[in-house]
Amino acid sequence: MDFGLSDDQRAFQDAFAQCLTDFSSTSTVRRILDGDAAAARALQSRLNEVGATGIVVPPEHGGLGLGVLDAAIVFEMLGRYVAPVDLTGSVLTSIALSRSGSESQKAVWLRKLVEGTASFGTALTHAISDREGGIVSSVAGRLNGRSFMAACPPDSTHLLVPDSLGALWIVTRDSPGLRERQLVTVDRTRGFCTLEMEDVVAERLAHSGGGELLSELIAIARVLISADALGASQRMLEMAVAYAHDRKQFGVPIGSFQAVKHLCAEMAAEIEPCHALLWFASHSLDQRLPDAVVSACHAKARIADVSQFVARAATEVHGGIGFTDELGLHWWFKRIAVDRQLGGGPELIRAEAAWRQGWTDGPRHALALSEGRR
Amino acid sequence: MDFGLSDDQRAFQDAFAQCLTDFSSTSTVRRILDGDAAAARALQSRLNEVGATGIVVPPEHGGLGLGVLDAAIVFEMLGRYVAPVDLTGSVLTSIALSRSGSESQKAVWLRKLVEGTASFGTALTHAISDREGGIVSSVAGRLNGRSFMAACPPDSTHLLVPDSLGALWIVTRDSPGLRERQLVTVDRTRGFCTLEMEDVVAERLAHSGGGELLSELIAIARVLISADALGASQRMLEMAVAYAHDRKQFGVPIGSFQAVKHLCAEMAAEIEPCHALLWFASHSLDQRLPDAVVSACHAKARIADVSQFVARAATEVHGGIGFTDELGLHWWFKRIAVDRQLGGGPELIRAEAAWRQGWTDGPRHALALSEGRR
Amino acid sequence: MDLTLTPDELSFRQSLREFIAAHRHLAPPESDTRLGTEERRLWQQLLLTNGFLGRTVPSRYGGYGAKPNLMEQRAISEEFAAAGITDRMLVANRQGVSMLVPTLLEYGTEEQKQRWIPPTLRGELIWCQGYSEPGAGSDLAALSTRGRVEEDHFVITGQKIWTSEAHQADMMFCLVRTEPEAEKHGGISFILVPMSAAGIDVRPLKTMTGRSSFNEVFLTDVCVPLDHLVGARGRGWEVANEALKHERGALGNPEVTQTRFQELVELMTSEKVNGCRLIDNPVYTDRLVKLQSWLMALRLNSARILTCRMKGEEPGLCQLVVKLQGCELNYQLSALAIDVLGEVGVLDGGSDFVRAGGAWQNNYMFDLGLIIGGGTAQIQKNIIAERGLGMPRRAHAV
Amino acid sequence: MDLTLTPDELSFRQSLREFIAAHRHLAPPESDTRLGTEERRLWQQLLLTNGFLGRTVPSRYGGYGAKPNLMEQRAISEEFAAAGITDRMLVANRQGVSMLVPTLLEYGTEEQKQRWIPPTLRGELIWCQGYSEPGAGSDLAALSTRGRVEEDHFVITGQKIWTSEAHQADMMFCLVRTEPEAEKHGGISFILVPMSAAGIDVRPLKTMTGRSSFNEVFLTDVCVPLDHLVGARGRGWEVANEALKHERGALGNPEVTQTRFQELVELMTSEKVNGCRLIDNPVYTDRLVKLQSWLMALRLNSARILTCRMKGEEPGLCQLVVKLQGCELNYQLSALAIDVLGEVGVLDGGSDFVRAGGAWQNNYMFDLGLIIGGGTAQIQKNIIAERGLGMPRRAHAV
Repeated sequence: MDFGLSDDQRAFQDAFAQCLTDFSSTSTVRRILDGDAAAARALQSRLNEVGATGIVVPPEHGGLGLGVLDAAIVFEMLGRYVAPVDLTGSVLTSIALSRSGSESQKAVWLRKLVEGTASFGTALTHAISDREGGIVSSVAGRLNGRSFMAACPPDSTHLLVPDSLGALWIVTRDSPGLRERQLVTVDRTRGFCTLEMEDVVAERLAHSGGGELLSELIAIARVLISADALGASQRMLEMAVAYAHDRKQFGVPIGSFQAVKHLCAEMAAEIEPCHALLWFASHSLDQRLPDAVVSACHAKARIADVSQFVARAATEVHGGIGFTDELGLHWWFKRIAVDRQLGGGPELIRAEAAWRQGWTDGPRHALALSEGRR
Repeated sequence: MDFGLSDDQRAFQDAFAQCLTDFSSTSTVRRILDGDAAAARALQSRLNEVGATGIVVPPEHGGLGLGVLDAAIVFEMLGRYVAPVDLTGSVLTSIALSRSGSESQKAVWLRKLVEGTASFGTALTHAISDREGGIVSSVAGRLNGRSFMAACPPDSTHLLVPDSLGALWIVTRDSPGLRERQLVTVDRTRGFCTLEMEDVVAERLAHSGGGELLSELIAIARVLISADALGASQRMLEMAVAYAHDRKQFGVPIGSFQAVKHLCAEMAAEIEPCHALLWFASHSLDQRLPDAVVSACHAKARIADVSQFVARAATEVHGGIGFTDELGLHWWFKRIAVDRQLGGGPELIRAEAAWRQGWTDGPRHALALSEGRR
Repeated sequence: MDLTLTPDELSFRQSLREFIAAHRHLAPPESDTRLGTEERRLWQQLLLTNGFLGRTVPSRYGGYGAKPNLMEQRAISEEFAAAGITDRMLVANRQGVSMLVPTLLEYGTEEQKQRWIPPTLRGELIWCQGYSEPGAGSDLAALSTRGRVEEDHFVITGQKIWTSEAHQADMMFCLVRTEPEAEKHGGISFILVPMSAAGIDVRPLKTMTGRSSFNEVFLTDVCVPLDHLVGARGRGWEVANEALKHERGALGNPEVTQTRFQELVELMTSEKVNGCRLIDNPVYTDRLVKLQSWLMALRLNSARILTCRMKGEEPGLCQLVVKLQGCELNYQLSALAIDVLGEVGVLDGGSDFVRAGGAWQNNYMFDLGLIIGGGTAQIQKNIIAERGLGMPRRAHAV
Repeated sequence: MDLTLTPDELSFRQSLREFIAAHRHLAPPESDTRLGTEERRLWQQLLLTNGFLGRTVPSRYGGYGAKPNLMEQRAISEEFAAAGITDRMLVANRQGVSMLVPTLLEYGTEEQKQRWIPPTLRGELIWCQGYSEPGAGSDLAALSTRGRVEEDHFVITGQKIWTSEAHQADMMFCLVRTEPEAEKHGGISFILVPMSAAGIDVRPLKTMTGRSSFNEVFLTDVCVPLDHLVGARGRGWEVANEALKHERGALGNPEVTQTRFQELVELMTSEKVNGCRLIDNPVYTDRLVKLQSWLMALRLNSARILTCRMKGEEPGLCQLVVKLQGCELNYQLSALAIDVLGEVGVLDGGSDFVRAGGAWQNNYMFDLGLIIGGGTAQIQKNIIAERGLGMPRRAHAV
């Protein structure tokens, strides 16, 4: 048994962190949010270079051939640096293609994905709940309906969209009949939109359909979002500890006040076991273990609560300066706030976990997709 | 407007506290729990003398003629001193008789109650939930069924028991067909039992029946239990603060450590507004205000949570000594633990409050008694 | 316990409601953040004339001159709140009217009262508060803005932060270290600084909410006449605490929370997800009722405080806990609203699909700011423990 | 990440299961609190012979002499736990085997090892721990039990508290201040005291659970030979910390919690109130799943720690948080069980209708005792902040 990250994974994590230190430092993030397109492009192309968009693409298609756990490492780093990118679509599309694409679909799309000539957003919210009337149906290769809160990186060219029977479709963003309504969330580092589809021509992944793969994709999305939130939490704790060293009140560092110390200790105590939980859930999805989808629910629900606590506590340790725009601490706070709701808030996810374990008769807020209990 | 206790009520509270200081000190409580019957009798007869058993009995029947608010003051003091008595039955029976007894029933029973020649327990749990199959039905003046967790002070002679249609019955404790099974709770200061009834002859309060009065009685019981828990919490806080002054570690009183100070401050902050909440809920029941039953739900649910927090925090402040039997702090801890569940735990009560406000379609754990929404 | 209102109180409420019904349209809209407009001044003067602000300020200082009556005060605050007229809409210069005026009444000279109070009440003078500094937050007395005396004026240099409305203010009441030799608390003076003076630079301070409701104020050799000193030199700490007393009362006011709570109930009973109203999710509803019980306790606690005050009794602990509990409750209320809205809950003002213009998110962050600022939760706990419970003042190792 | 077991590990598990299946009936019942019985000794010696305790203790000291193998260690602890054989049933003299033996191996002389370890492993010597005193809890180093040297022995006087199993123990390993002139931590020695010595008085200490699992031990001029000193004089603090390290690992073990969690699920899926299973109340179920997620995190955290240990890496923070998180989770698990049982949940052991013999209530209180004792939650937080996060050691005013 070897529970934890391998030496390779740690090295990969460090290298990726270095890349973000260089291309997504706090000052760069601010520049990108202020509209510096060159900085955004530099970050994106650096990510392409290190293979981040093709991380789970099999090597025969030019990708790194890694797994969900490695993708989670990447997302943890993205959250840590509040990097203004969203790789959810590219990771999910890679996995969806690998598992349910035809050979020719794999050959075409995975290559494009790795090269960066196609980049993906994804619309999953309607498959989790009918928030804002979200539902998507397909007839004869055309999609109709709405998906609220799709992950739409501004520069993405395509979207992965499931329909109400669990089939997966590739939609080109400039297709006729597709209307995007930009959403503005508190988190300005990632782009979201609502899709309205009217007879949109789309390409179906050849072997997709049915709830199982879709459930796995949702679970993977949840794990990646959790990783993002955990990375953000870890960084917020570190910033709080550092600030508590530097900031003095009443003539001493505030970190020597028991109340501040204990708050930091509580953050650490909550965060630390979440790493193991996240690794295991990711690993389970890689190995397609029987409880993988439930494990993802646990990771998402737990990390959503832990990160919410950390976001608040770390801001409290910073006092007034934490509340300013200038320090930028709020980017992490808001990223965590959005991660909490993406893929389902913790209450809905816990109800789903109870149902998936056979304890209850389906959540009252049932999955929009009918799905047999395992 | 005059929100709060009157000077009379404060004087009454002080006098009652003095009586408990004399007859229910910590050492007396220990003696009574160890089986000292004389001390128990002394406390009981002192309570009769000051009119505690007849507190809400109208003056024309020899009682003090006070209200639910005054009874709550008494219960707060009982909780404060973990007094080994339970006046729930006598207060509820007095009110039930006053509101639904015939003139002759009032004349007979209220007098006995005040004199102490009849003393009452009460069985309400089956009217709140069917825990352990609790349900009581009446046919031709005879009761059948079971009530779990009735308040049965050991020396009580009678019990007030509602049936499934909301009629209220007086049952003599040594009636044929009535079987009591003693329950042992963690709180040894009060006696509880389960009643099994098989064709038990009982006396119906002439004008009782229907859900409304029963709902009010349950609400009054909840307010009294909350008062008990609040009194116990207040005392636990005071003990924690006093201990934090006296106990030294690392050469200084532990009360000068920020962690201990803040814990005490949090207890005080949670407790303090509960007084006003309790007073208002009691007053509403006295005045039979439209929202009185909902207000009682709020008082019960809030104080159950606050007192649970205080019980734990105050024990923590005491460290190891709080965990010993010798100090007796655990009597308060356990009294609070039992008060939390009596009359319904906070989750059930909040569901009831949501239903009573017309927000939801009845709690999933519905009241055993069908009752129209106001 | 007597919750009935006297005939006088009832008729006062009645007249108040009639006034509001007749004049509500004159109130500036909530969204209008400009303070110095003619419209606002007229509205404020209307309130002043009718005794709904400056009610107990003596008429010789431009007030309404009524006898203090807490029930009337409460009626005013409740009725305006119920009509959706927030504090910010009620008074253009909140800090002047609610903090400076009472402070001047207590500590000002006769001349200062006559000079500053009337125009403040009339909305002609907008005030801001210059207390906090980058190096003096929780430890406010560590402030380092200095004022030396030269001839007949102070010369002030330093930096203030968290100065709300400084960009619109005419004057700032300000804490300045004028006696550098004195011990920490004893060297501070309370000085009224004209914002138009040379050497003042106001820079907006953007917060996490994305708005700039606060400023930094830089003072460089700002000259202020000596007669702008309120109270004695070196006694500013005492004067400032008087002003803060009036501010603290306003934070964590449960009537504001009650309005928000009603909005949340409205939201949860009207919105549906997956065919169920939000309130039909028992987990959400349990949280909702939990907050309702807590809110009810805090509202009733206010009634208790009011009664204490009317009887001239010191409310003690039940007053000391208001801010800590009230701000936390507000925060949790916003958090619940966001959770029930799920993905919709993280939308920001101006977005498609956003509810209440993004107010829940804005409150969620702003309430956290209030937990941090205006006397942090930690300071509040120290106050409760030390003043309320008599625990030791100093903290120790471990 | 590799969660598979090697063939060796699988076969070790298999043989372990076979052993347990064949011999489980020899284990003393959970309810039997007597330690010194013949039955217990034979059971313990059976375990010893088969290498399920004292596994890595060299055979010259009576151990099994196996190479350290954490996977085997974990398999043993998991398989016995899964078979319902608790730590208390496994070993009569837990404190001797799990705390004293490793301490002697590290700090004892060769003679001490040979003298004390073999009978301890065989269950012939029962040990208790004499650390805490009424005036020395969190601040253990403030202990005041004194030992002066007279000829060839120590003469010890003082009082110990929280001494579990003292009434059945043969020996106590004890912290005694032998160097009154030295600074606080430097004056303490680690001494082995025979409980049969003259001057020892053991009084049971009843706790809130109603049981007396602890004692007070009074020592009055108790004579102990000088060769009962472990480590150097005045170095007892260091020796004791070695022993505590072994204790701390045991508190907050998530495998025990897992067993309790399963029992709670069983309870909630089988019991009904008002026609609904307890688990059909979504508010309870939300709490249940919340605890499940947390428990899962802690169990996986243990696997992470195990991997660190196997690789010879220092686990750091993930080890430091175990006790704080584990004890809190246990407490909340019991609290939920009590809440779902409602009125039934407050019944005590022995009552009609009680579930699980009152174990939920007993755990609820005992777990609180563990949060308070064995290094309070506050001390745990200090350790996490200082050792784990590198925050300043001293605390300051406010």
